[in-house]
Amino acid sequence: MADMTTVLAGVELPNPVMTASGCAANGQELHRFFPVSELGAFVTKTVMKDPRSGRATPRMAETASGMLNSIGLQGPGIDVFCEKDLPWLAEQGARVLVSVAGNTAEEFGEVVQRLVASPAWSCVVGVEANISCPNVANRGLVFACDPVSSERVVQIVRTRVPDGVPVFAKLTPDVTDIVAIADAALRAGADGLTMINTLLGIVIDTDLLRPQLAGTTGGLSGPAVRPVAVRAIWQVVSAMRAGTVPTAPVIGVGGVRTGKDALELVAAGACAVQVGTATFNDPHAPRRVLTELEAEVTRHGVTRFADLVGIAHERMVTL
Amino acid sequence: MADMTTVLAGVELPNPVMTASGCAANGQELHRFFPVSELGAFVTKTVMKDPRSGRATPRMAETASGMLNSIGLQGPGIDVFCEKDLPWLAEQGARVLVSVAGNTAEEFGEVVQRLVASPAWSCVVGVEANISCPNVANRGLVFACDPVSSERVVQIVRTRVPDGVPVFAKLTPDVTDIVAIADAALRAGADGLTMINTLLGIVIDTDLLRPQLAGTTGGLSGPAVRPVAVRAIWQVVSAMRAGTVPTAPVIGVGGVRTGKDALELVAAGACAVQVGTATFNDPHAPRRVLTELEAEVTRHGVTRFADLVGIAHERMVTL
Amino acid sequence: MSAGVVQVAGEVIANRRVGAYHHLTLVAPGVAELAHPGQFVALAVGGPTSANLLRRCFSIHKVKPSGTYGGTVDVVVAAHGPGTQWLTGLSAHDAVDVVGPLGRPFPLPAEPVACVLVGGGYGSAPLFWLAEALRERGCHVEMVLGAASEDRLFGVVEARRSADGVTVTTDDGSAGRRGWVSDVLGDVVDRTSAGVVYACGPMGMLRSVTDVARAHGAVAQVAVEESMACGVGVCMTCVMPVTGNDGVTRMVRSCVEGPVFRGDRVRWDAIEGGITRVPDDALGAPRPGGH
Amino acid sequence: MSAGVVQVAGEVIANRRVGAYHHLTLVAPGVAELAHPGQFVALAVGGPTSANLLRRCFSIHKVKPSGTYGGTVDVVVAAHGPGTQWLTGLSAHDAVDVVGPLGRPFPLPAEPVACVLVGGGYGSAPLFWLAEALRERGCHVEMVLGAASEDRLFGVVEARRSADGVTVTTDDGSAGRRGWVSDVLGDVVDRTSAGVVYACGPMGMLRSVTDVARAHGAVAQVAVEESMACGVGVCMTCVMPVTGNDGVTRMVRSCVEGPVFRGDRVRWDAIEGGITRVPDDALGAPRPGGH
Ligand SMILES: Cc1cc2nc3c(=O)[nH]c(=O)nc-3n(C[C@H](O)[C@H](O)[C@H](O)COP(=O)(O)OP(=O)(O)OC[C@H]3O[C@@H](n4cnc5c(N)ncnc54)[C@H](O)[C@@H]3O)c2cc1C
Ligand SMILES: Cc1cc2nc3c(=O)[nH]c(=O)nc-3n(C[C@H](O)[C@H](O)[C@H](O)COP(=O)(O)OP(=O)(O)OC[C@H]3O[C@@H](n4cnc5c(N)ncnc54)[C@H](O)[C@@H]3O)c2cc1C
Ligand SMILES: Cc1cc2nc3c(=O)[nH]c(=O)nc-3n(C[C@H](O)[C@H](O)[C@H](O)COP(=O)(O)O)c2cc1C
Ligand SMILES: Cc1cc2nc3c(=O)[nH]c(=O)nc-3n(C[C@H](O)[C@H](O)[C@H](O)COP(=O)(O)O)c2cc1C
Ligand code: FES
Ligand code: FES
Repeated sequence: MADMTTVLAGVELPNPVMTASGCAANGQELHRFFPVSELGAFVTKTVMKDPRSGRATPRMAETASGMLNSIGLQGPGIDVFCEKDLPWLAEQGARVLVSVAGNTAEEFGEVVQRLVASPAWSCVVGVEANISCPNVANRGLVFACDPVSSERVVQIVRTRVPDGVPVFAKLTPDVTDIVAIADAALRAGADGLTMINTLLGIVIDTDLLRPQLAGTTGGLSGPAVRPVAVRAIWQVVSAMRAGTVPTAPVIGVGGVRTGKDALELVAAGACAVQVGTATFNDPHAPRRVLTELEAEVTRHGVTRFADLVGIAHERMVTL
Repeated sequence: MADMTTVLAGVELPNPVMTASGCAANGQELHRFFPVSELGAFVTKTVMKDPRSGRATPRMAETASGMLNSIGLQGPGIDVFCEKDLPWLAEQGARVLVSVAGNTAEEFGEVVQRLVASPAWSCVVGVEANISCPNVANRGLVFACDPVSSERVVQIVRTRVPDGVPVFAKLTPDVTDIVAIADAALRAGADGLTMINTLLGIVIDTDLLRPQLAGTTGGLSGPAVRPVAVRAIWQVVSAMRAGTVPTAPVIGVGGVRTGKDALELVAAGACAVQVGTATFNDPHAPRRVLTELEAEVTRHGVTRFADLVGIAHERMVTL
Repeated sequence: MSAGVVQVAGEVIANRRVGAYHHLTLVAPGVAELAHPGQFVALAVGGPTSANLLRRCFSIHKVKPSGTYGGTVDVVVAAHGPGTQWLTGLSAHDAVDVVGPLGRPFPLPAEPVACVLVGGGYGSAPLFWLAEALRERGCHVEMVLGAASEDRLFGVVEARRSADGVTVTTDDGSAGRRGWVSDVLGDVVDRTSAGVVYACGPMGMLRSVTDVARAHGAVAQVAVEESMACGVGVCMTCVMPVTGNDGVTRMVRSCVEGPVFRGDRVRWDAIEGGITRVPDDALGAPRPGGH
Repeated sequence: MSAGVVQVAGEVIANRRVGAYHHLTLVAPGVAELAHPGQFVALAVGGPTSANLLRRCFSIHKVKPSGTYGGTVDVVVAAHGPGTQWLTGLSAHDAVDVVGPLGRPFPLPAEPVACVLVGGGYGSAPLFWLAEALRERGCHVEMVLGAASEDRLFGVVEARRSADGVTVTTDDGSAGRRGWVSDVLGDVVDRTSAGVVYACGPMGMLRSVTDVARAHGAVAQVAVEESMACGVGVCMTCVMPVTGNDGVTRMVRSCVEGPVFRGDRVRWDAIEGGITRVPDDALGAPRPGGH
């Protein structure tokens, strides 16, 4: 049996497969299909300070090998999350990566402060700052589209999270230069990066001749975007290997449906992988991807998952 | 029968369906399947000054509902193009949108200068400046990733193309703010925009554990990216409607496989549509899309194609 | 949340055309044993090369816990987009991945009260099974089936077997009374002194049924059909504004907290023209200038 | 370029397993009439919901211009990735869209010279038809079939009918001589004084065949198998460095200028480990510091 452990900025996980934020709610629903504690980590739906209703519906549109969503970060708010969701996850023995967001950089800080105070805090193996969300203070521009905003959020979050618990900044691919954003986040104190969030997209309803989503735009996800995720990981990890960006663990996400898909992200440099949209197709997907990824590790004749992380950079043929 | 004519910056075309640059070679191959003159316009493979071998192979990877390519702008160079390809297209009675590029802004100008001097110039209904290609003078950064480089190319091209023949700038979606690039191109003199070129992506070969393309990265195209194309068109056309960007015709491209797909781009604001990757699935695709789009126009009970251009902006529900 | 659900590799054993619909019988061991009327299944579509990732949801028409083929589930499918076209094109022995049963079933009354079951189009599919369960409890059951035209009615013959009385309406008068189910519902409720009206069908119909039921002193239990990406409660795409016991309106997931809701709890005022707005008074509703 | 090609909605009429392969017969009216040995067809895969957009290319194994079913085309398919798995899973009456015939056929010698036809694995598929055409012209035809193991040989029995002599090799010795086709080819060329060696199979084999043919005084005509996105000449993905009559090496499209090339014109020196580089002396090759 292959050694599937992975280490994320000092935190060891039994395996590298996680849910993706917003694609697994807060665990109870998927737990009907497999024990959430079997995953390397469970990533929660992004939680904000106050309860949020989310957006009007339709909130989704199917696209070729993917989908658009515009949920609008619906959620119960951090207090209910700490009271109900986190303790439930702790009880199941899950390792939890908590995804947080704020309408302003300061709000990120408040959310983290309350999170850290939660009695169930000990199940938290990391905090994922979803900086791919709109910054109300900056004309609604997504934090992660701007290095300065990204830096501010990461600094605040890193200050509030106790040492030893890593902070990951989750980046959007909708930027001209993702390496620059990655660099800003890492220099501001992020212990690692999660890549990628969804791509901005629109679907037009060709019967009604209007946008299919009530909120017009939505985030594109699913296998359709996997090449973009692999590219983003590759570019940032290349920069780390070249020494132009601080070295740090990358969690890959985007279009993973099978163990082979996960391996693509891993070979490009991800030391853990999240399974999002594929879960809607197959509620067992995160657990199944783990089994399949284990089989890939074995098939490639290595004994440790870690040996495959970033391997494509070494095997790349230079022309 | 619906009136399918469309007007692009003063040039009237009998219908709005075109091939996409690089997805139809220079016409002779597709002409075995349907007469290229039946399309609104035929868009040629991007031509550069000198002959180019293109990149090493593998140059392609299939992806979920799409593909990656890294052809590397292989082509015969502008002189052979003017001697052989353009006259052939002229003979068929095709209306030609010639896609041009250069390694530097000046080289764009040289290519256009020779093009304009071609005896077959009269079949040219427009020039598409493929500014989504690397700028050798700027560390290989894609022209269209930077407003200043975009401006320079467009200025040079516009100066060299005779009045009355429109110049379209073809934009990449791989930017933080496509509206800013669109604005720069239009203010520099572009008569219209073509959106979108491919998205940068990577596929890892999970057997060899190295990038599947010899050139590592490639351009993602096909139905997978359609929501990104629709979004790019929507954002730019919204800005035009809001008066923050000069109003100009937009040619939509990205993931069109059917008449309904084309209608999505049209409803978002495109007054012509190019069919690219779908041609590899179905060599009749551009012609079939035209038939299907005509049926959509009729189904929606309008008599003129032009009535559907941008209609989704009017039908959008404001919440 | 603790309700049992399974994911199984199912197999088509029959696909027959019924009017405008296709009636599919799937072998799906384990689903039948857990299912109750009003629940649904989520079917994967397109096979291994599919570009359509999202499951399609269908009310369970009936189940057989075991038999020649192991447990089976029946669904009634209207061919519409690519997923339902693929499903209705399946033949015996084709594979279909099934997740179910999903959602909350129709709540059954504690007492043997009279009930009216209203189905619009294929919305009648889950009602026959419900009728049986109600009759087993001693309820008088009447059905009202409506559709645009005769071919879009489902199960009129079966209704006559399952219910104590059946009224049919069609928009074009091609069968039964010309008009809508809501035109006749009030009379049926009054005549039977029904305490509960169960309904399944398009949103507009569910709203009218709710209004008519209220006006005639009955409680409406409606099974809604919101666009669903996952069907299992993890994506938050299927939400509807529903008022809770505490009087607070929340955007609740119709796949796990529905699809059956008390009609008078649904905020119909927010639903119009294919768009459901977040009522201003809903918990966590957007505030001007952001959340 | 002017060569005829059609796109037709084809239909499977037979799919039989042959060793490690599937032999499919497709009704594809119009293709047979235009086709010549060495050409190929491009098949769409996955049906209407498919996420696999690109066609898969297969050498034409044989054609029948008409008959009970209208014109048919036979191909031999090795199940490999999603597309070939889908194809090999098809049943009679399933639909497959066919584009063909594509590419340039094997050039036939003007004189009745002796020829050796070399097939690696399913690469033998197009050779039987070629053998017939050559024998009709009075050529002496020998075949050399090789594969990794016996189940990966295709058409050994057919070869005995179509050719004047057959030599078989397998890497593991499970059938015929243990070893590679290139181990035996030289002897066969010498024995028959062959003027042309036709070959179809993996790149490595084609290269050795070219070397052996040259060493033994024969011309090699090889059918290459480059990864193709369109198959019809519009995408430029399938290029190979090939030297023209003018001595200039160009990256030429193997789908329209191939798949058959003179072996000694292919720049084997640029092909290695699954990557084909652009030779430095190729027309328009990248120059240091950009093009
Ligand atoms: C609880 C429930 C029960 C249903 N029962 C039945 C039934 O018994 N018979 C029947 O024919 N149909 C039923 N539907 C509707 C059925 O799910 C949709 O018609 C179907 O999903 C549309 O798929 P498509 O491929 O035809 O359309 P597409 O438009 O291609 O679907 C695209 C996506 O939107 C979703 N979607 C589209 N329309 C609906 C819809 N009305 N409801 C939910 N999701 C939708 C699909 O699941 C898919 O994810 C039910 C829906 C729900 C929610
Ligand atoms: C001229 C020609 C003749 C061929 N004849 C045969 C034959 O007779 N029998 C047979 O079994 N196979 C043949 N092949 C190979 C066959 O086309 C591939 O095995 C097949 O396309 C792989 O599809 P897949 O879905 O299994 O693999 P995938 O890896 O999923 O294919 C992905 C994409 O890559 C392309 N691709 C992958 N491998 C190849 C390849 N070797 N050649 C061309 N394109 C490839 C596919 O067309 C597709 O676009 C031939 C190829 C060519 C070019
Ligand atoms: C319905 C839905 C909801 C999502 N919600 C969140 C969220 O709350 N926070 C977040 O960081 N990402 C969210 N995402 C993005 C995913 O976590 C993931 O980054 C993206 O979908 C790409 O991965 P995938 O292709 O595996 O889905 C959401 C995605 C979907 C499809
Ligand atoms: C194989 C291939 C080659 C292409 N070559 C060019 C090119 O030379 N110039 C250009 O402007 N765009 C090129 N493109 C981009 C297309 O013109 C188009 O913008 C893009 O593929 C999106 O459209 P689609 O999804 O319909 O293919 C190429 C695309 C493909 C797939
Ligand atoms: S459909 Fe996903 S939560 Fe209801
Ligand atoms: S496969 Fe497209 S040009 Fe040859």
